[in-house]
Amino acid sequence: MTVRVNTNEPQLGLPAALSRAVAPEGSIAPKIYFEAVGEEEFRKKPIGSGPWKFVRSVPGDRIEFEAVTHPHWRGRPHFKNLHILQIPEESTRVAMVRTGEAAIASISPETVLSAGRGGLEVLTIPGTMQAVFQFYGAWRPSVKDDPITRPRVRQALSLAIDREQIIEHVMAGKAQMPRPFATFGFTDSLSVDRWKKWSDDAYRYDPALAKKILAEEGYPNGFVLKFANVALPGTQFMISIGTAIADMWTKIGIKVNMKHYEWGAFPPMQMGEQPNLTGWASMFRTAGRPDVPWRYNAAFAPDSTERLLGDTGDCQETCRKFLEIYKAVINERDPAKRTTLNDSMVQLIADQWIVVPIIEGMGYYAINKKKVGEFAAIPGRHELGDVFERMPHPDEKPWKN
Amino acid sequence: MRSTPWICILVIVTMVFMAVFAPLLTPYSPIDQTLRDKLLPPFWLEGGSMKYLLGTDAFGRDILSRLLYGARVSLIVATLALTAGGGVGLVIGIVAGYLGGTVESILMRLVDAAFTFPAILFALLLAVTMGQGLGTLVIAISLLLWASFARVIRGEVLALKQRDFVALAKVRGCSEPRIMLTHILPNVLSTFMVLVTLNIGVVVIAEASLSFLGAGIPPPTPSWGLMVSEGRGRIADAWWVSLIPGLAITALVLSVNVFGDWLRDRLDPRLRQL
Amino acid sequence: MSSENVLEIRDLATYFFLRRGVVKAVDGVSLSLRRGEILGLVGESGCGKSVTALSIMRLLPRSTARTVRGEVCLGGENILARSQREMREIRGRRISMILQDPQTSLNPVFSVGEQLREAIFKRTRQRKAEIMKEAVGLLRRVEIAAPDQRIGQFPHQLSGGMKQRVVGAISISGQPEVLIADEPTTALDATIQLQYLKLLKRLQSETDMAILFITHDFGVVARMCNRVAVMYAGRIVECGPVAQILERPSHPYTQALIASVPKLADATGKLTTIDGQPPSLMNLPPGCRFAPRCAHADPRCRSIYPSTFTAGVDHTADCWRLEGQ
Amino acid sequence: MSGFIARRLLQGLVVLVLVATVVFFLGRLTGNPADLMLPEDATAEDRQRLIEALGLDGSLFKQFVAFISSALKGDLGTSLRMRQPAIDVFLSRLPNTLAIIPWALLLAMVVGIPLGVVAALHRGRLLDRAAGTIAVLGIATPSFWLGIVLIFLFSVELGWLPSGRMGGPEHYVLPVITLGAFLTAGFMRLTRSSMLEVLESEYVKLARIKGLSESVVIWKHCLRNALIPVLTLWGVFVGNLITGAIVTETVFAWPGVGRLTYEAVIYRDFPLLQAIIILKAILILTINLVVDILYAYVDPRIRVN
Repeated sequence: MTVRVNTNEPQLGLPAALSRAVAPEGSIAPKIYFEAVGEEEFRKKPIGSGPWKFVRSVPGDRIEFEAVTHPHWRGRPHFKNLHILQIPEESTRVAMVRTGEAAIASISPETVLSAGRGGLEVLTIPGTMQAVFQFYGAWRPSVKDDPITRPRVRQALSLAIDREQIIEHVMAGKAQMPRPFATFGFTDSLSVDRWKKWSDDAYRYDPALAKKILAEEGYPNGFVLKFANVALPGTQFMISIGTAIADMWTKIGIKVNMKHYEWGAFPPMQMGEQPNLTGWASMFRTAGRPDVPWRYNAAFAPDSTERLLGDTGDCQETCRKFLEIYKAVINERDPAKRTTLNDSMVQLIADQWIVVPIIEGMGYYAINKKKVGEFAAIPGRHELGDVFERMPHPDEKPWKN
Repeated sequence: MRSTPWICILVIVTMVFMAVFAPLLTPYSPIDQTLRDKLLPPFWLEGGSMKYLLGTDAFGRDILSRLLYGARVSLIVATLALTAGGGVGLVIGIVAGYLGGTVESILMRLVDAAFTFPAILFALLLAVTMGQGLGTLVIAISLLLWASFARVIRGEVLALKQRDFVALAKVRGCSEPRIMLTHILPNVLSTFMVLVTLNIGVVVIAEASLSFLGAGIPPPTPSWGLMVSEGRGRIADAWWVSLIPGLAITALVLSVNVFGDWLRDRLDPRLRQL
Repeated sequence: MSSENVLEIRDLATYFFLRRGVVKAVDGVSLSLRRGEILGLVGESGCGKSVTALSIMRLLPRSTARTVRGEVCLGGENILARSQREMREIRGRRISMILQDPQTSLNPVFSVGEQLREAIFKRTRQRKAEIMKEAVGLLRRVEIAAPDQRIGQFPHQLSGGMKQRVVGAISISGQPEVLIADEPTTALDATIQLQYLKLLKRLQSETDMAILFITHDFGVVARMCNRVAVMYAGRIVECGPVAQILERPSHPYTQALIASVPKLADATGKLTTIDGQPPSLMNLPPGCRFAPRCAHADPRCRSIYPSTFTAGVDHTADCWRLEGQ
Repeated sequence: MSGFIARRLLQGLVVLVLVATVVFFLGRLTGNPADLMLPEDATAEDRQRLIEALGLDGSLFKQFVAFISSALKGDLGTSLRMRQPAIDVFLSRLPNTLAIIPWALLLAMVVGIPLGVVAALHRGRLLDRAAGTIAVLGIATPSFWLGIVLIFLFSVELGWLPSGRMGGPEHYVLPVITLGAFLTAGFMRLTRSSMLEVLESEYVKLARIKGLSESVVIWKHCLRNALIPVLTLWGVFVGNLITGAIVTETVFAWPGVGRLTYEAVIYRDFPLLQAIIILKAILILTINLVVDILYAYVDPRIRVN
């Protein structure tokens, strides 16, 4: 069966959206059922198009699924029942996998080590996210004299970061050197390899150069940097990354004034004039997704939430240039030309050092080998659904892609 | 009667000393990271070295240094919270218990209110809205303490009021404040002592729990509670990260309690008779 | 005539062992309490009266206090040799006690009835109804009005005098041969005191139990007792019939004590007091313990403790001045 | 007695209003509560709509009145995350919390109080020291740490008990110990200290004079009195117990209100958090009322007159 989607203008984001890279848009729901029972009821008893059927949800404890009985294009699950347990405390989560109370649990890189030592298999899914630091409202007049408004200073901050160290020690080796903002090995219509080369050089560790740049920019003794450390849900390790880079910045003579935020406290600060973020460096994250413009639009468009280049009231040169390229790219149908446009868009932003990737993160799962066999996951797709439908029984052969 | 608990006094003195002179004693800065040296065990375990006597944490920070500075933070929090919370509780307890009447019922309703407004929640709310920090923490913990102090002290005072010597003082025409000060206060001090000792534990633990819930002293500033909380996931592979500060907490609370009991025996007038 | 003695105390000594040292609260007390008499035990506070009483009851805090020597013979058998279990059988039934402070000697959380019931049940193992009947009876005997209501009430609802009556009722509920009354009236106001003393005397005559009446007030002694023993710094210094001792006390301390009692007779009401302090029970003087405060004390008094001399019929005193009289 | 309860109930209401006020103003303290009540992806339109819906454009007093009146109607807002009335979410989780709290209390009573009595009787001797040490360990161990260590030992290493989640009796053991540890220690210490006072009292002497057996003297005459200060403090502990459940339920993935609180905080579900605080206030007030009645039962000086 085929679903045909008609749009009255080019919809660049559509393929990505339908790939569930962006959660809600991607799920195909049964029109008749939805209209029959209404949203309220649908939320209680959802019906989707995936290989798992919703059975019931026990609030605060678990959600139960059942494998579909008919052959599914994504492959029929090997297990009849799937119970997703909600275990907030990670040590408990790992303990439950070790005792066999659970077969597989999502974990953070901090736990990768102890999970391994605890005799658990660790499954990693590459390219699921990018941890970045970015600068809100650097374009606002209110901060025009601030060091962080100078691209080269921001570049210096990047050069001060020893990414290998972070990958090795904070991420337990389970992470990669990042590519430019929001780009991955699997990104569509982009000169992927060119950017790999570019970023390997651009994101190198060179504290000496960093110091030199600071001196040239007039901050030989560094400056005070306000830094908002925050972790988006499910990526608690971002706090550790933030702590680590803050320490690295201190080592090139910058006085880092770090403030921690619960994720909940953060989004409200992005609203309005962003008074609490303007002039700050802050941790942020982008999820692994195959297309560039959609995410760039969310970060840089004057009417977006983050508005990193300017807002509708005040859209300066870079901001305008971005809009130009963006408009062009979403209206461009020729793949080759679109690639060129995407590349220039990435270039524009990369040179600004306004959003600086730190590492390319992965999804991590601790697995009890007695309960679940070996399998590989789709790169960039670490949502539970994508992982679980591929789980074989311990005795079965590994899942083939 | 038990003998003077020198060991406990020693422990307490040592910790205070650690707290005061942390900058002079620590081999490293408590927040400087050496990621290469992360999770090194204490020197007596294999893999450990004299470089980091008590080993290092996940960021390669020297646990000994963090422990010393942690003593500082934890003791500051404890002192501030107990002085603020305990003091207020003591006064309110005595006044309410002794004066009785409307004063009492008003004060005691406040106390009830304080109980029914779980201080931990308050701390979480503050941490989320105002941002976490020493101030928030102390305020929250004091709010947790004063009420319980007030309530227990009041209970004691109510009992004391029946005693003849109070009546006697009244007869002798002592002013109410004077009676509270010279007759009631000395007699509730032993209870106050027990409460303080019991609550030093409460404070340190509350601080730890709040760290666990992400509303304690913001990292990287080391506090014992935060250290235990940060290392909790590594009991299996790097137990020292959380066990060492954990032991520090236990040692402190244990000492202060034993010391407090001893003090109680000393202070309790009835026990001094014989 | 020791067969007459219901309670005989021989050379009783009870010390408190504290960090600061040994307190010889009672140090060689000998007394005999005869059937049906009221024997007064007088002395300044802190001279060891109460400790003597508690040593007899064996209710001193075991952690600090120990009775180091002597005998307490109740009907000829030394109860100091008895086990605590056996002691429990003796307490309340054969020997009982009224405590000083009625305010604190009743348990605040139990009703009067309950506290009586326990005592009676311990002895009779009767059914509740009968026990309650007996309890009401006891309250009536101690002259408490409307006992049926009182029985259900709690200590804090009773006046001091009434509390003390209840305590009395509890103490005599076991019909003991010996009742120790430790300053039972000091906490009560004058008018109540008198009633209470009368009550005690009446109970005593009804049951012909012997009462060891502890007080610091010679006036009360005069009103209550047949015989009196004067205690000073842990020892009995003089003992004899009340009339005789009041008339011609032979121990200087007794004399001083009597002199200090306000006589209703003399209108001037001039009070003589004893100068000086009683000795510390932790380091007692080698000789007579009163010597330091005694007008007649000589070197011997200060060095050797006087032996007991007869001062008259059934009247003895520990003072060298009686030697060879 | 009934008057006593009535008075307590009235006071309870006063307290509730106080708590509600505090919550209300805390919400305002952080700027426009609309920002706290909107999901991350909310648009300016959503914001305006909510502001109008909640009457947040009106005066503070108007807002407060609106807040209270709707609260009285049982409407405590809607959870952002679960998109259901906060009160329903709370009530659906409450039974699970009420399923462990009594056990923790029971543990504290049957272990803490007797231990305290025994310690007092052996005052200064080995048993006292031992009990005291256990008590302090109970106080000196952060409950989340205790919980995780217990899981590590009894689930992972020994495999005797499940690591978490609600379930059969075996699921209760570790959470109840974790939650009750502090309370047990507190009861023990307090029983001990008040027991020491009572043991010296005159009425205990009188009880002995009656010739009552030691067990009656101690477990009847002493304990009943020693319990009074314990009970005053019990009221105190209940509050801590409710908040203690936040940590315990989080560690053991127990689907109760404690964990709900944690989630409300982590996901910044302000309407839910606000409701939770008020509802927990009610819960604690109710429990304290029960304690007060118990208190009155133990101490006639309060019961009668």
